[in-house]
Amino acid sequence: MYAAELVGVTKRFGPVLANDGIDLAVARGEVHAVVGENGAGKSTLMSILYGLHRPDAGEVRRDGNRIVLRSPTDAIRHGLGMVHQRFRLFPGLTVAENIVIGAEPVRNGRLDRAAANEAVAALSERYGLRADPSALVGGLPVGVRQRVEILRALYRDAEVLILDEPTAVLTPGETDRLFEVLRTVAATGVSILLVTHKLSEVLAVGDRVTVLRQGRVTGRFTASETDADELVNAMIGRSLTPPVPRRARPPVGDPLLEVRDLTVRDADGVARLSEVSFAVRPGEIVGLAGVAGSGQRELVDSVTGLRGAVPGVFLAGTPVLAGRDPRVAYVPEDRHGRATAPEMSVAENVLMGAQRDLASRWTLPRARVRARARDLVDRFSISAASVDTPIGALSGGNAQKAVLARELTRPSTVVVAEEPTQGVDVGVRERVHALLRTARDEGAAILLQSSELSELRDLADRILVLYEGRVIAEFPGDATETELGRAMTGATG
Amino acid sequence: MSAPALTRRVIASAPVVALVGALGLTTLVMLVVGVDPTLAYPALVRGAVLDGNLEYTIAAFVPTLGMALAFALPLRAGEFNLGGDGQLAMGGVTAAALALLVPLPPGVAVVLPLAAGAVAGGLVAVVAAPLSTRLGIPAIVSTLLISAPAVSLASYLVRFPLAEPNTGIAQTPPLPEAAHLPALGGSGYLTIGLPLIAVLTALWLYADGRTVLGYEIRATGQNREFARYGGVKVDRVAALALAGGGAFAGLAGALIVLGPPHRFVDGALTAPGYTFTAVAAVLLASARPVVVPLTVALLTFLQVGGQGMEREAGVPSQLTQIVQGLIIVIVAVLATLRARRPR
Amino acid sequence: GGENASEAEAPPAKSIILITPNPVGTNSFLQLGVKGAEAAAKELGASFKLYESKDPTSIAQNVDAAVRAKPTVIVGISFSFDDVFNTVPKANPDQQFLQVDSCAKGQAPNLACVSFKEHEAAYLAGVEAGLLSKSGQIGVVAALDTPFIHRWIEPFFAGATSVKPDAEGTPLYVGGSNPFSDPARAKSQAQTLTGRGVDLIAAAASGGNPGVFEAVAASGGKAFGVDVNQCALSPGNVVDNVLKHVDVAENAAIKEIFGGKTGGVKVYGLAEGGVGVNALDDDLASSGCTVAASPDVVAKVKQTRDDIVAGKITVADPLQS
Amino acid sequence: MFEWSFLAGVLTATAPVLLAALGGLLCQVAGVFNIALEGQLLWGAFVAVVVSDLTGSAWTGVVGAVAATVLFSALLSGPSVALRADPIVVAVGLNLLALGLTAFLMRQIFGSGGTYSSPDLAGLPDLGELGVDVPVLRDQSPLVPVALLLVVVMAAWLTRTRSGLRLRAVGQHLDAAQAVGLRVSGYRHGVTLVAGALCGLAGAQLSLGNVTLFSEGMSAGRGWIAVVAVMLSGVRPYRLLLACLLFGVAEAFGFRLQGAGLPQQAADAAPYVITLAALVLAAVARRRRRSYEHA
Ligand SMILES: Nc1ncnc2c1ncn2[C@@H]1O[C@H](COP(=O)(O)OP(=O)(O)OP(=O)(O)O)[C@@H](O)[C@H]1O
Ligand SMILES: Nc1ncnc2c1ncn2[C@@H]1O[C@H](COP(=O)(O)OP(=O)(O)OP(=O)(O)O)[C@@H](O)[C@H]1O
Ligand SMILES: [Mg+2]
Ligand SMILES: [Mg+2]
Repeated sequence: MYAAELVGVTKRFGPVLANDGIDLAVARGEVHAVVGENGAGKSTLMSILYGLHRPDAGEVRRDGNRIVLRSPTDAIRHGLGMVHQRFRLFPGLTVAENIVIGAEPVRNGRLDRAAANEAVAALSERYGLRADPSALVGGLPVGVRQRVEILRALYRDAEVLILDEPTAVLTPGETDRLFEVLRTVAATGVSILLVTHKLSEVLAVGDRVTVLRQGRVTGRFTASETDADELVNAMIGRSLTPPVPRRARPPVGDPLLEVRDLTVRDADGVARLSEVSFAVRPGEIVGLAGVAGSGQRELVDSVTGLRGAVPGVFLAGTPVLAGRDPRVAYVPEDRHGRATAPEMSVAENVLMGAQRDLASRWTLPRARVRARARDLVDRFSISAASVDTPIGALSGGNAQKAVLARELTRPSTVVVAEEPTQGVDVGVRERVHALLRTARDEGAAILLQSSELSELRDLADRILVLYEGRVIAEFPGDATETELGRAMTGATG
Repeated sequence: MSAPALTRRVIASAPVVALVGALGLTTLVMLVVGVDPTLAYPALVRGAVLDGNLEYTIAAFVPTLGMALAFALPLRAGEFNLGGDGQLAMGGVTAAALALLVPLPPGVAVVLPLAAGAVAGGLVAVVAAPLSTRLGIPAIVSTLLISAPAVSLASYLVRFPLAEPNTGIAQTPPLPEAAHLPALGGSGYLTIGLPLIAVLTALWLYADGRTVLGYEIRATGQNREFARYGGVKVDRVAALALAGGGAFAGLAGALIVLGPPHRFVDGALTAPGYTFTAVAAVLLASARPVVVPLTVALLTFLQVGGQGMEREAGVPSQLTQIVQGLIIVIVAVLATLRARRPR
Repeated sequence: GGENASEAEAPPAKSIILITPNPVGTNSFLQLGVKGAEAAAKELGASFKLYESKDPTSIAQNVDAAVRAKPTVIVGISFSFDDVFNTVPKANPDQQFLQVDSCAKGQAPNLACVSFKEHEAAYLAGVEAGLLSKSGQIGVVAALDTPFIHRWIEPFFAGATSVKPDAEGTPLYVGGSNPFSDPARAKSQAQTLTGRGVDLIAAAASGGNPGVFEAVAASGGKAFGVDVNQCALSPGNVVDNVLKHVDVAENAAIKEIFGGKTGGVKVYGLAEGGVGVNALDDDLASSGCTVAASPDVVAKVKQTRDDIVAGKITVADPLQS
Repeated sequence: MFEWSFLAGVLTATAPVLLAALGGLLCQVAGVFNIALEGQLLWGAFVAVVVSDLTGSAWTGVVGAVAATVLFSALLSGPSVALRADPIVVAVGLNLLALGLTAFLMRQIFGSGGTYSSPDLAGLPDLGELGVDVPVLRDQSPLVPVALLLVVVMAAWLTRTRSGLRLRAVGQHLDAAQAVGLRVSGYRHGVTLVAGALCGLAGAQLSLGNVTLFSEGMSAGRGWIAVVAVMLSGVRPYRLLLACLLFGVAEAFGFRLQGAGLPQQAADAAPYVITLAALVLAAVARRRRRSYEHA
């Protein structure tokens, strides 16, 4: 008997068939991975299991019994728990409050803080998930926040734990720790459903794997008996083209991007970057690794001019311009917060930065704006109903392609890319990588920040490791993940 | 689009549904309190457009449209300008002061006070920009708070330094003949204010949809971080939008003062409540700029017609305020129902 | 009205339209205006219509609407009509107009005016205040700081100092966004005064007056009402009232116009009986005003009235300064 | 120049603003931006007078005001919570509606516009009459100490109780609250209606406590000041009290300015200028404090 089962689940959003007769079964104590392209229907399926969506057809079973889930409350009652990719935490409440909320201990009509703290401490102890019960969640690092989410589910006695892309925001070290935790939790009999795009993770931590494609199940595998190729085939219906061998020839020419003794302080005078120096030459990709908060954001903002005209950054020999230096193409990691205005049309989103070039004097002819957008949509094979659709209605992968289309067609010789493949499927990822390689081959100087070490190893000629605002190590592009991972935690030499 | 399809779309459009809904509810209110709708509504229409009342409707339409632009322009950049009253009053008093104190040749005597009023209104409004961008005080609050002292200042100026001596009321002396807005046709109320505001509205619509600045303002309003990332100088754009809005308000004030009775009467600018009628009209247009002049016309019609209804049918004109309030609520609801309908 | 049923088919040839600058409500001054015109209409067998304006802009609109209705006379109350009555009567020479409480500058022959010397009555109230104040501190709570309202302030203080030279007067204004009907603010203003030791306050705050009465009631002070007898509004707390017999004067003026005597200005002062205080009236005892309990004060007030009428005392008009 | 009467004046000016602001704060805690306080306050003041006039009992007037304003606030909670309409737009409509409805009904019920007062209209008793002999409170209505007490109650409720915690959670992250199984719209409906009740109290205090009458538009911007106070408070009840008192002091101070010979317009402007100055200072201080914390 399975801990949880989805039987013949179908879900439609207007014309989109997000889930099409899906069967999925999870055994007790099993780590079950769910993979698939962007838009394959993974999140929809998980949302149905957690009562956020109701299926058009099909049913959900727990321990063999049919259950009806009208809301997350029902799901929680049936021992289901979910950890969302975008955390569902209350920044202004403490760790303990975040965990007990919805099932708070009460004494004499008052909230029993002591009991809550104790319960949380006990739970942390049991699963080895350390977190200070009285700390405010708003100030915690991402990894700890995720622990709080997991603790919350466990506190509510979840026997089936759903995690939607849990590692997208984690550093390699945090990811390793998460997997340890998942194994511990699974060992106590909890079933785990893990949605992810990273096949290495699937193979590392999963027991079984279900592959979705266009709303259907296209493969069921046992992790120990399959490999990445087989999974990719099931996901996209073909194999990935093998990575282009790294060029042996070192890049030549004067640096297009040069950073010299860059020190950046925040509004309060605390140094966020200290004496950072490096250069990127034409035809070179320099990778940037580091745990979150090591100064990547400050470095990227300095290089793009968003931090103002900071001394020490030079583009083709001249200081960077304040505001946003138009000589830099920049793919931000925050897709909805920074890279797009979700409610504006695709055309108006890809226009940003080129509006003055497209204008004749003051006017900005609509026909010209649309024509340019259509051209980009075609060239970068972005699937969108029309260039007038709001970009927020596009899938994550297509929105990301639109951002790349906009940035890579700028007349820029320096490219800054921040987590360019976060949350996108392997197909899109392959395409993004190809675009960056092409840009490099055409002579661009590329600074690539990524928390995925495999991505850095695939693309970068050199990898700089940032730690507490300093470049503490530089590796060649083929450095091992162990070497890099050690450096990221500050261990030098 | 075919004619029937167009008709269907107009009939199903939010403002129309809201108007019908609100009129239905209002009729209900009338019946409950014993007012005869068959007397009230014709009186309303007559009061707004017939019997020579149209010129008053137009006279009220001009400043209301000006105030609508004063609210709508900053709104496109994501800033709520609720301080229209202060901008209006300062614009008016500046125009009056200039017309009274500086002897100007004909033509210039009209243009310069109008321009000065616009500048004054813009200055009052732009104060909110750094408060919002630097200190995080939302414009919706700061404009409101700045408005009250600005109205007081205008009132002080009219009461003391600019006051007409030996009169019972706080007002400036009549402005010199040269500063009167040229009238169109025989009526004193139909002035060049109407074509002026119409041209400015058209310019704004054009700028909003078809210029770089309009694009940058909208991008700033939709997602400030996105605009900043894209190289838009968002603080400057926000300040510009607020200043532009304030300038429209200031211009509206100047237009009122240079029109009949050709002087600044304390309270005459703010008492009719142009500011909030305009806010209502813009919200009613639910962020579609082209519709703004129509919604302004509708609300002005109701307001001026309400006076006629009160005179003729004895129905308190406040009834039209009820209609306006209901329309806005209904439009807000319709907007979400529409958004949730599958595309 | 019902008694005009027979005239329903043929509308009455004679009619009066009264236009107010603000909603009438409990504004006693406007109520008097309505009362006078209504009474005149009844006596003359004319029909009566009231147009209430909301703000300065709607005044012109109402006047135009009235002109189109062609009544026998169009009555406008207050100085708010100065501008409109400067132009409209000239443009409509066949239409008769009456302005109450002020007179438009370039007066047309078809515009009659009635105005009042309210400062003379305010002076009398001041005399009462001077005699009755124990602290020697008196005050005024007025709606707004407009020139016209000063006719109630300076003469009030002047009257007080005429009998108590060291009396000190403080005026406070309600202001705010609703000056003519913000009793809450009026009460706060009055409390500010009583807190400083003021024991007699003249209320000239229109709809705010009840707030002033409430404040003096709580502090043990007393107040003066305005325009009509407001003593009953707050029994035991109102000394007297600065009366303005708008109804009487208006009634008379309308009758004159109906009688064919158009144009001209009529000014009502103490001599004409157009303004006054309750202390001068015969029915003082039943008025509910507390001044009735001080016969010596009443006597002094009557004496002062006689001196003013006789020209022995001239009350300065703040509007003429 | 400290005087009891000054303090009493401050309390009187503060009470209705504070009551309305408490409602606004509650909404803010739950993430509902309520700018309909002005209209609700006015509506409450009106109903209080109507009911008190009809029944001759001030307390019945208070109850009527609370009930009627709860109903009125359903016009906000219905569209904005259940139908997800933009609360700002709905509130703008409701403020207009309240203005029109009170003025219209006033003419229908009392036969005239402007101000209505009558000897039949029962006002709230002074605490002095009820035997309270504290100088500042003697001339206040019983709702004034109630307002102050509500600050304490609300502070305790929000931090110490289960529903308080859940309410704060709803306001901080809607999706998260839904995900942990809280009935989000229930809470949001609830606070909007409770805010209506508080505005009803505020209105009753204004029309039956501060004075005993109703006049058109008598809320006169107090609801907007309450909105500003909520923003100043950082959703903390005690800071809200401070913000409202600041306004009360500014208003009472403005009156004194006039007494000291400044023009009436300066007095009118004073509360707004002082409130704005406080907002700016608070914002500047917040920036400073942040830098100390990091140092
Ligand atoms: N609320 C919704 N309304 C309309 N369409 C939706 C909605 N949610 C999902 N979809 C559509 O359903 C399909 C499946 O989406 P889903 O989010 O489940 O994909 P996914 O596998 O999680 O993708 P990703 O890898 O990007 O997370 C997509 O085409 C998506 O656009
Ligand atoms: N075509 C669409 N129309 C309307 N809403 C959509 C559409 N496509 C996606 N959405 C909504 O947008 C959300 C974000 O989509 P996306 O697939 O990019 O995120 P996600 O990666 O699935 O999020 P998560 O991993 O946190 O579940 C979806 O969950 C869905 O609710
Ligand atoms: Mg997903
Ligand atoms: Mg995703």
